[in-house]
Amino acid sequence: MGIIPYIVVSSILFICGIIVMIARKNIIAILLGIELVLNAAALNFVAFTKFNNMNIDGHVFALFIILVAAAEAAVGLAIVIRFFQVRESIHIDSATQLQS
Amino acid sequence: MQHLLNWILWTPALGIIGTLLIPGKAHNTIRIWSLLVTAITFAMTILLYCQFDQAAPGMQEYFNIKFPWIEQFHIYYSLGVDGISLPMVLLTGLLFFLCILSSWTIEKSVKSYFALFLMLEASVFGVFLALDFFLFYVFWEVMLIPMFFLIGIWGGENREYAAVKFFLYTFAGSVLMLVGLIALYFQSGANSESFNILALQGGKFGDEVVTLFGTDWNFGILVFIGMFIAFAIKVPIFPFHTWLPHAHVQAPTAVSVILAGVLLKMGTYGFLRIAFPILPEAAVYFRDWIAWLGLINVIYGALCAMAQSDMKKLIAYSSVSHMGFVMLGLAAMTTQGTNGAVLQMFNHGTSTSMMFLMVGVLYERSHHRWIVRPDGTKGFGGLYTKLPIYSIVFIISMFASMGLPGLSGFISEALIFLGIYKEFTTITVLALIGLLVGAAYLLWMFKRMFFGEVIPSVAGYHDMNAREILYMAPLCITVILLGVYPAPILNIMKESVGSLVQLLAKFQ
Amino acid sequence: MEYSISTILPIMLLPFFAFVLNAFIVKKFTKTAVAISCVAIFIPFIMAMRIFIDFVFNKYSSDYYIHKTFTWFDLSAGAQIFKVQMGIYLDNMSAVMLLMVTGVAFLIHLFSTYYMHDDPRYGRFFVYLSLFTSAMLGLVLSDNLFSVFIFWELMGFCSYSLIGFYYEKEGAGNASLKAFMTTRVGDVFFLLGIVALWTTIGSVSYVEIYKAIAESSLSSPVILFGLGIPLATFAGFCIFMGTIGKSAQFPLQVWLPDAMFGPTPCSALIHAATMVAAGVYLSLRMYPLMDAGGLLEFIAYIGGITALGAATIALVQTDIKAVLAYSTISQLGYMVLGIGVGAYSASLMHLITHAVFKACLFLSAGSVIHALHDHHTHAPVQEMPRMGGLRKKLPYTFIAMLFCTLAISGIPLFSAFVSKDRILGDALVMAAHSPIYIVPAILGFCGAFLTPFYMFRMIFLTFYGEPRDQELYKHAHDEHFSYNRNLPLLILAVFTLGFWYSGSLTGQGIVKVFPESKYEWFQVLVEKPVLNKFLGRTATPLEVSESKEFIEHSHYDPNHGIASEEEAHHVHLIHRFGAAASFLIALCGILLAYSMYITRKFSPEWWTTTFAQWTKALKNRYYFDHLYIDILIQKLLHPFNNLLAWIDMGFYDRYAVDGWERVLALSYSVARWFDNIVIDSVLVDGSGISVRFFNIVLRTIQNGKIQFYFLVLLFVLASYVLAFKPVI
Amino acid sequence: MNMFLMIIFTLSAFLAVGGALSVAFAKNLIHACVYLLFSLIGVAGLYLTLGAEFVAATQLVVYVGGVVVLLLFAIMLTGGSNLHHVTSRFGLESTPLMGNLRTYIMGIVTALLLIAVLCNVLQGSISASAVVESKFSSTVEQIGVKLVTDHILAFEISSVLLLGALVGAAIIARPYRSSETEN
Repeated sequence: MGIIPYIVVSSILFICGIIVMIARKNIIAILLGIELVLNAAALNFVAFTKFNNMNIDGHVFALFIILVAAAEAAVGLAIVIRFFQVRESIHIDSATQLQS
Repeated sequence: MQHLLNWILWTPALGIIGTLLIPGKAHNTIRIWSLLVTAITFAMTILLYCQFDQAAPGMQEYFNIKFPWIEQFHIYYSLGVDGISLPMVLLTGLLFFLCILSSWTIEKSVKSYFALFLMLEASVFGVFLALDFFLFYVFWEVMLIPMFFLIGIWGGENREYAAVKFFLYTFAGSVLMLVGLIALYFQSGANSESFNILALQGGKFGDEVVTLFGTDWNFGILVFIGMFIAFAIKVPIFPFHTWLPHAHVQAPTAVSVILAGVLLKMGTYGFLRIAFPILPEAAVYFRDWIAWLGLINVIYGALCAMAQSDMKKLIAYSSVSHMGFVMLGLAAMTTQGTNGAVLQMFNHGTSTSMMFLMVGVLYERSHHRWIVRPDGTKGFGGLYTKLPIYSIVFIISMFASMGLPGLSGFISEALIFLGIYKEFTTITVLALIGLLVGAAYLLWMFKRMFFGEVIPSVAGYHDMNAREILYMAPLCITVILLGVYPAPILNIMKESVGSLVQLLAKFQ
Repeated sequence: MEYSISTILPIMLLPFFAFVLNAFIVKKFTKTAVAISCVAIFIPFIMAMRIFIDFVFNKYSSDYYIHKTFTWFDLSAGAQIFKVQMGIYLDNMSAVMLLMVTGVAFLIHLFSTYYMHDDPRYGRFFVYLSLFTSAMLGLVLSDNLFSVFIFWELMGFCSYSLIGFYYEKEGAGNASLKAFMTTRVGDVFFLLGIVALWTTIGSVSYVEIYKAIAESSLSSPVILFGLGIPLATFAGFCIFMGTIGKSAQFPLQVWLPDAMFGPTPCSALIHAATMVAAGVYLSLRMYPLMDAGGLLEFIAYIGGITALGAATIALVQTDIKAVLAYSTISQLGYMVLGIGVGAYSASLMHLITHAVFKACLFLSAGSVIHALHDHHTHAPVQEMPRMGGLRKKLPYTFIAMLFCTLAISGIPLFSAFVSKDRILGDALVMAAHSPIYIVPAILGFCGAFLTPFYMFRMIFLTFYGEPRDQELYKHAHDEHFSYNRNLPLLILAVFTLGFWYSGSLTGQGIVKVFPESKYEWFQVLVEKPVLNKFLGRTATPLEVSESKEFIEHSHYDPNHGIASEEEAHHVHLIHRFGAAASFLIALCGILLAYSMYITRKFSPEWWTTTFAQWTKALKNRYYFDHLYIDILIQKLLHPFNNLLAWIDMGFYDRYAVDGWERVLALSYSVARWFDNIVIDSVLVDGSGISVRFFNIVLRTIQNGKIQFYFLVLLFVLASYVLAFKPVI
Repeated sequence: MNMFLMIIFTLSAFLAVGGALSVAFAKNLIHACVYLLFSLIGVAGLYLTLGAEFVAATQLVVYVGGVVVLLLFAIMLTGGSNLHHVTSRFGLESTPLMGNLRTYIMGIVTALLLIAVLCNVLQGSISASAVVESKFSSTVEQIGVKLVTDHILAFEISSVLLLGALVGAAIIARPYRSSETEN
């Protein structure tokens, strides 16, 4: 079994993430899409590590992606909550102003 | 000891930091601190005088300081002292010390006042000690900043006008000097000697020609005109003199003293240190003009002074008149004349400072300076009866200012006349009118203020207090000592002046 | 006696040290200060006496002199040599002057302890007196014009301070200002003369000047305003202008009468005996220069005009001190006339005799004034019309004043007959030689007629007749002999006798009482400087002991300077005639005064009404004050100054200097217009409009929707990848 | 080829792909979130098949245990998909929160475009890649060593990042002080 199945899976994850990011108007839903895209990227890292060279660096990158995703989720969701407090909405199109 | 000049220059600057560290409410601490700083500086100038080698004609090698500053443009931090700058340094040290004492009664933002004052002192020392033209220029410009604020914040009713006028007028002149110094820099090859005042000296630009607006000009003459205007504004020479009465009238007492006592000398010092030695051909070429302008200064200043009813304005015009004598002495280009001019610079510094300080003492009691008020009534009357000590000190300063023998002003004026008579006989004869009128306006002022019945507004004044006597006493002693025996100052300057005169004589 | 620095200089330095010391202690220790002042003038008097005896009677010849110098300061640097030398020059003339100055000054100090005793500023008066005495002695000892000038100005300062001594009075201020400024006019010329000589000769010591004249190296012309004037004329004129100012000669005589605002002893010392005479002393010293410059006629005319003019003004004065002031001016005029006609020793003699009798007159006037106090105002009275009959109240003063009046009138046996008449005689001789001198001689003789008249008018009005103000007379204090009031007067009065100065009754040696030449010491010892002896002489420095030089006493030769026997006879004849004429004229004057004020045969009122215009002119002092103050200063100088000051501040500064602001403002507005229209509207706003146009296009894209941006981003990325197929 | 691995791969791949597709097309946000959970678990399984057990464990702990719970909390705090604002502030009709046909068409078009791109890009790399077999061994130690040697800087920075995210999130999410005082 080669690398291709992994790439196909990660591509599907990626494209699903993109679809979510474009089709949804809910900010939290868009965050879900972003998580999907990040996962796709992490998967690719690990997969390429496995099949192209035996360096462990890919794993480390995957770890950092997870880490960054977690941080991003925390901050992003905090922003969403603040946004919701201010606008009483989590519609992406209502985020048109930097100032509250 | 070798770094004495550095210490003299930077002690006031360090004093500024000290002033800024003291809390602004602690007025007396700030005053005492400033007094201490200026006293130490003055003591160091005295030390410099004691260590000075009177027999050496040029710069005193022992004290020279030279470090590279901006090496790309061959600018050096280089200081030095010779017989022409030493009297000025002494004068600066003395006057700043006394002015701090006389500023004791300043109550308006004390901290910044004294900080600016110390900054002024540092920059003035810088001008008198700098041997690098660029450094000279920098200090010359830095000096404007504290002056601008000192006049503009602590001055009289019309202070902003006077401060802005002073600043713009002087600055306009400085720009011309800047052009001159850059021109000299490139004309001399933009090498490591091109900003060195000493290396530029000796008439190296006599035959250079520059093309400007399609015409050929003599380089030296062109640069000399620029520098002449720059220094003439500072002296001030007619017709660049009108900033002086404004600045003097509006400035607080101590600033007037510094302005008249030290800053005006920077102009004539500029002639002696820069314009004349670097461009001797042009100086000789223009000496008739300088002499006539000096004559106009003498007479015009004296006549205008006679018409003034404001004491400070009167003394301001008398400064114009007295600086005219200095210019006459410079134009003479003889041993007596130039020595007399340098001595007159020193003596005018002390005597006119006394006059301004005396006006300040009176102003603290009366809060006006009218000899005759605008409505025609007397501003003062019978002060002699009311303030006996004050009157005696006033008499000494007045007669010193008009050049009574036995007081310092006389010797310098006599030397100037001796120097100039052979060269410009007619001018000498006419300049004596200035001497005559010079006595007239001072004595007339004295008569109107001090004689006669005590007028009611004067009745409440008290005589000079201990602090006021303390800061007048050194000046009185200086004036009398130098009047009786001027050799202490003349001895230090004569060799340097002699070499300058010899240099100029080569081009006559 | 060896003369060195320690024996000569204390004469001048003792009063000076007294001045310095007193200036500090006078407030607390007034009595000590006064005592110090008096002692500090008495010791120099003793020393001067010694010098006088040595020089005049002992061993030195008539043209012996001591000249020692020291360097005050030195400006030599490299090749340029310039030294300012100060020094001492002592000869017979200095010795005589020294004695006179110290003597008179001591007596006046003594009198002042009486006169000023109740004054609140008793001590300060002595401080000024000490400084003045020191300056005057310094002037006499000076060896060069420069130090003469220094002391000259210092005396001017003392004079200024003492005239303004009663500074509560407005008039004192005016008078002191006037005195200082008027003399300053002369001083400025004097300084110019010094400068001219110094730059030519290289020194201004008397010896060097005499030497230069002897070598006749002063002929080089001074180029002034394009005119060439011989240096000797120019310098001589300038120095003589100094004399005119200081000695109150025409036309600068206006200050001296006003100077009487000062205390009377100071008038006696400064404005009668010493300072005003210093001008004459200077002219005598510079006589060879004036001679070389051909100024003698001019000097004679000035002297003659002053002598007569001042005497006429004195006729109408009612203030006792004013009469004396004008008489001083008149007598100074005689001295100057003496210089002009070449009566060198007579002029100096008149200076000395005048100093003695005029000091005495002033002190007597002070004694009179002090005795009279207005009952209501408590002010001292100086107006003669309120006096009269004081002879009985003030006997000693009367005697002293009478002696002096006789002396000044030129009565034989008294001093002025010897001195003044010698001047007049020489004037006649000169008039006989050249007609240009006729006018000065006539002026002199007219003055000689008026002098006894106005002096005796003063005596008669003051001491004779009935008291015109009975109340004043009643309150006048009787005079009791006191050492410090009457002794100085009487001593001075004794020295108004002629035999102290001359062995003969007249100056010309006509009636020889003491035929021996020794007693004609004045004429023997004081003579015009013999220039040739200065050729090749240099001064001995003070530190080195001088090489004494004894020249044989050149015995008095009445004919010296006159070539032939016949001419000498001629001169004698004229002298004899002059002496007789002046004696007669003086007698006439006295008689006229007697008949006008004692017997009242002629009424003074008749004269004043008949010559009303003249009287008015005299009372107004020939309108000189009017001319100087009202016209020259008030109408010309002040308006000119005000105009100048207005031009400076109101015009030049306002328009020419601050006008740059307007020029700049104009250029600003042009620049602003250019900026607004061209730059801003067209270029800037135009680009704005173009931006707005694109804005319409772009803002549809820039809709703020993040997903739209994301889409665009993806599309662009995708199309880029698809289009270019980047190599990975 | 290990059969066990094959099975795990197949299961995990289906889980991941199915979860992802469900996330993309679910109607309810809560559901979408739960589907995401499945998808992430699937990805963790894929990591296992690739021999990256530490990454897989982290995936489970951080994503499944942390992020998804966080998302669920956020959904609940904001009212989830229950809010249906049909008009925006400017009175314009706005798209429903979970999207409508138009948005999906746009999404799918984009997806197709991206598929094209991916195919284009991956052509070369897939064909070039060689299949390398490797032993299944523990990577924990290697990762640990790597993290504290080569990647020490990134490791430390990430720790700071986490702290910053923590504090930042707390601060941002905190209600206004002024509103507190008002309340």
